[in-house]
Amino acid sequence: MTDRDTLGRKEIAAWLELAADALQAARDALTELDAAIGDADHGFNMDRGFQKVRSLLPTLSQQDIGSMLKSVGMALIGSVGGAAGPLYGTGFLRAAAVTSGQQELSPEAVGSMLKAMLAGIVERGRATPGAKTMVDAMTPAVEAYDRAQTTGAGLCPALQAAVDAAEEGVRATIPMQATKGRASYLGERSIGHQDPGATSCALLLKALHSAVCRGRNA
Amino acid sequence: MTDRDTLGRKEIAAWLELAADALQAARDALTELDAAIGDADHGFNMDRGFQKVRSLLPTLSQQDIGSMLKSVGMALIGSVGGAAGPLYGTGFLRAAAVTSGQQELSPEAVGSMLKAMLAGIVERGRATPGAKTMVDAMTPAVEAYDRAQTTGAGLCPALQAAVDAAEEGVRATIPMQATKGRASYLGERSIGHQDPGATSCALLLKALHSAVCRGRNA
Amino acid sequence: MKKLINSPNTFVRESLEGMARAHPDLVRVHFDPTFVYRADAPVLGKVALISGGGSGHEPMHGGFVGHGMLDAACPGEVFTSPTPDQMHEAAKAVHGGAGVLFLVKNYAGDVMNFEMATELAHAEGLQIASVLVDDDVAVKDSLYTQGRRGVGATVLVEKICGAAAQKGYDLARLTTLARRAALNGRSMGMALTSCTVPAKGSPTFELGEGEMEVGIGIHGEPGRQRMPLAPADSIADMLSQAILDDPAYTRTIREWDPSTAAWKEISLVSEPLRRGDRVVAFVNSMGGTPLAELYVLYRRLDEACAGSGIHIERTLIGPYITSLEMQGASLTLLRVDDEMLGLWDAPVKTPGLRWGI
Amino acid sequence: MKKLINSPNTFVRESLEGMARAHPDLVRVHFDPTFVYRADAPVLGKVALISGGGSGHEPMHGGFVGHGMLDAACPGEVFTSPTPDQMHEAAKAVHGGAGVLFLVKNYAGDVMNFEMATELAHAEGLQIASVLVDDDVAVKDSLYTQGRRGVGATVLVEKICGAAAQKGYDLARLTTLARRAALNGRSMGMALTSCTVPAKGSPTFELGEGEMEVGIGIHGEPGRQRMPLAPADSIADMLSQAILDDPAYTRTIREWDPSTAAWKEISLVSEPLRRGDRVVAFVNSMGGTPLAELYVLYRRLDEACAGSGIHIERTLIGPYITSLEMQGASLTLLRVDDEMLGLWDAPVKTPGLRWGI
Ligand SMILES: Nc1ncnc2c1ncn2[C@@H]1O[C@H](COP(=O)(O)OP(=O)(O)O)[C@@H](O)[C@H]1O
Ligand SMILES: Nc1ncnc2c1ncn2[C@@H]1O[C@H](COP(=O)(O)OP(=O)(O)O)[C@@H](O)[C@H]1O
Ligand SMILES: [Mg+2]
Ligand SMILES: [Mg+2]
Ligand SMILES: [Mg+2]
Ligand SMILES: [Mg+2]
Repeated sequence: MTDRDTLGRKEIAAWLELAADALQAARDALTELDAAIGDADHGFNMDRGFQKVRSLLPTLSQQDIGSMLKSVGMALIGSVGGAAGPLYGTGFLRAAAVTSGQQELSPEAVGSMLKAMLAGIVERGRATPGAKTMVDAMTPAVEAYDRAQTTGAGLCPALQAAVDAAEEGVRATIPMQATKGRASYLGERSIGHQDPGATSCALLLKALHSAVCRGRNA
Repeated sequence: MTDRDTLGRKEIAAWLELAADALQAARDALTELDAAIGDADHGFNMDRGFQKVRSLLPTLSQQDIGSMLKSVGMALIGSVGGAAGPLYGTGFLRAAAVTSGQQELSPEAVGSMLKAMLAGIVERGRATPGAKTMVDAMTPAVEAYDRAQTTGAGLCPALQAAVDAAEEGVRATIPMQATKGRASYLGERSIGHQDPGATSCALLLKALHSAVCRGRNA
Repeated sequence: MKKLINSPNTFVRESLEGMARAHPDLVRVHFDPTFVYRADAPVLGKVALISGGGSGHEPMHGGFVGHGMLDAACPGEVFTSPTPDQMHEAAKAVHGGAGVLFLVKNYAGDVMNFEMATELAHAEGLQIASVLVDDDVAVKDSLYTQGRRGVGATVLVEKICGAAAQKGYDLARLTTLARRAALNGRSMGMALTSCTVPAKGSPTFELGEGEMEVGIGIHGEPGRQRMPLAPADSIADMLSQAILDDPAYTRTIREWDPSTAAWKEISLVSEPLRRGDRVVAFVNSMGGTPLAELYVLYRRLDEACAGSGIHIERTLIGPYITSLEMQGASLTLLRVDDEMLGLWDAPVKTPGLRWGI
Repeated sequence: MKKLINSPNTFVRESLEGMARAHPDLVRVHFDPTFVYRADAPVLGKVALISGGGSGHEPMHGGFVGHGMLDAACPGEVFTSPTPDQMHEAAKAVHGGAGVLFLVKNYAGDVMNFEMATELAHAEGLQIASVLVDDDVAVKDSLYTQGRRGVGATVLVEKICGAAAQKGYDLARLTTLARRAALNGRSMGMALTSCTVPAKGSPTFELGEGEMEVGIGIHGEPGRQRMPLAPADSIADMLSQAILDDPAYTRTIREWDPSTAAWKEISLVSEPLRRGDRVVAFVNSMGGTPLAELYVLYRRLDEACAGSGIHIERTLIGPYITSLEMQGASLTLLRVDDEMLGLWDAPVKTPGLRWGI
């Protein structure tokens, strides 16, 4: 670990920008996933929300990380709708609460931020792992980050571990039978399909990793 | 011409039976023709009407020709609906009027019957030849029958001439632009399609010919 | 073919049976011959208003039977005019001693069957009149066609005349009103998809993914023109301009004259819409187009009328005169005066249209 | 995709603009955030009844705003729950000083967004309550799913509660009534075709010519089961038996308690329908199924209810809670008592439902 192994406001802004790019690119793919076991809107919802976030970025440049994340949470709550809006929105609000006033986050603080985000999602949606939701991507990601952290890995390797775990978590949703969200209405027919919310969650984490680690050697 | 060159009650009954067969067989074809320039029901309408007529046949066996044709007209009026019902219905009623009390029709009387039928159709529908309707099959048929008659042809050759002329009349409806009936709404788009009512009219005449002339040498 | 039916042969009958069971307080259905009639018919001393036509246009006409609208409706097979015995028996069943008015949509079949029914009812001693509705501006001339089709205006004319009959208009006054209402209506429709006649089992016409039919009627027949699919605003503009720009329309029609008990040919002129006119605006779904899309059309129609100085006094938006499950819509403008507007607002209580009561 | 729209992005807004223009006497529409509200809001001294949900279900909910029904409705994007600021601003705009009741359909998104709105409105000093509608018997258990969806009963609950609010019920009494009405509703739906979400541009699912989806919701989502297409009577039997045979259903839900201003978990039991029960029967089109087919279904539902000793007191037949242009239908039975029946019959004047006024 070096002095530079932190996550600053600029990286948060880059994260949000990259997330907006990624969700725009994945819009139709996410919607197709949602068509199979939901109502064919997840890609549009996420894209709408993050384009809204993108449009706010100029106004966030002077803010601390907590304020930035709070604005993101509010923007998502006010523009995404559906299930994903309150879930990601609450997640960002909780992340904002633990980063309030910060200009820079240590790897530990990033871990707290991710943990708070997951806690917000769970608090709002009351899903446990295995319910075939975004929680199934976020939970292993948070755990993998933590594990990497406690074994002394730096920010980027820990984020890489989080991304890998999230992607593994996304794949793990395929054989699950949904018990939360819209896919749960399908009963056994939900089996065999990848959860759209888990998929967007992994994209968010991947954007975070890219924002922090491009140009660095992991 | 011999004594047997007449049309009796048995032949009328056979005509109606054969017409019912023919319209049942042509049901879907007539409906397809009507789909192209109308509302896709002419085959069903005619089939429904002549199955109704078929069901009445047992009750008609003791009646004179005029009464038989009147029953047919009433049955068509009460069961076909659409444009074809009043038109054919009125046609048969007028035919009944000129055959009232008859047990047998001479070739001349058959000519009067066909003429009366055409007059009834025209009176009811006020179509002139060239309007792309059943009148375009019936008019040349009546004329051809008359021509054959006046040149001394027997019943069957005259009926054959009528059928040929009707079929020619049917083909002649193809290039016409409709000015009566539902096809007229299509304007120029009605050109290039064969009129369903003209087609059913030719089938009726063909059934009449078959009823009278099968087993006879024309 | 995908429909919620048991069989094409039983469809019309079972649907009517369902309607009768669903609205026993409003309507009854008679079979053999088939007609729908007011549960409280005959209403003594009231002119009986009767309409009818092929089935497949629901709620029209059966759904418009009840207080303040029709006394009876005669449904034919799908898209097939009913037979004269239906209208005749309906007239006998519902007339209240003050005569009967037939409202007839201008189709060769409807006209001829109603003509025969008129003669039958007259022979039976009933005082009878008939008025034709022919509002479809997609049909340009009356000389070289069967004349304009009766489409959307039919619903509005039935409402207005039903209210007048309920109010106690006598047969002559009601007939005059009906003719006036009919002459003031103009409509135009379009389709995104064909419908499927149950007995046929396949679509009446095929439309490509990028095509639409413009100038359709209500029987699944092809329209005047096939065009590339366009945005809703362009479609609304095209239909509303056709209506707003439609010039005076003259036609000769046969009407039954109850005073002489004979058919007479009369020449009628429908005057074009003019700046300052007041209208009822009606955006109709052909059956498969959802309400939200009708409102998109209405939004633009409202703009078009405002631009032409036409005042929309009342609106009717929904599936009221349909072509089975066809996707598409029609626009109707019916010029009204105070009398007609008051009749429009009068209470109506039918399965398909209800307010004020 | 064939729709009468200009663009998927403007569809919801333009449709709402059209609705506002079509019914200026009944409703207004506010944008940013979006909500539809009574033209005469706020009605002082009356509890404000507010609902909302994704668009694409028209006339629900915006079409049910008006005298005797909703004070406001919050439409989201197509099939996407609205956001909390919409409900919050609507509540502020229409409350008349007697509190606000949110009627919420049980979907993860609707529930969470309304929960957040409830907290916001409470923080603003509004007295607020919320009741969940979850009537879809296609969803069997509540432990291993998100719980039953709110479908057809929503329309009936909105009518009954709207009448009660109009009559002057206070918030506590209205909340009790709403919960009771919701607990007495049971529905089940099926689809012949998928709908097409405008933004997606292609059908949500593909169904073969000989197939149908049974146990669908109202968001174009696939159903519980894909089955071979069946005659209408078999479909009506299957849906009505699922409703009539549905056993007691217990679930734990969160309701906002205005007295403690906190969420509380309550366990609610919906009792099965029993011989002798009186119901409102509702046959709903998913948007693309025409009325005539609904009556064919109703005919059989009527027989099924008679066979089970269920008395149908009132009927509602038509497209009231739709999934865009989807072909299909749902059946709803809502057990009523005299109080609810009186409220059902009470005057209502909205763009989508109107009688008695
Ligand atoms: N209770 C819940 N807890 C966590 N995640 C949930 C929950 N319900 C739904 N989700 C997630 O939300 C995703 C769907 O989001 P979206 O399509 O935007 O909302 P909606 O289902 O309302 O249309 C699902 O794929 C799932 O991952
Ligand atoms: N005015 C008319 N005179 C003569 N024949 C007519 C007239 N109008 C329509 N027809 C005939 O009726 C046929 C259509 O009959 P049908 O499909 O049963 O009735 P509809 O047009 O009412 O659906 C047309 O093909 C045409 O031959
Ligand atoms: Mg979704
Ligand atoms: Mg036809
Ligand atoms: Mg027809
Ligand atoms: Mg959604």
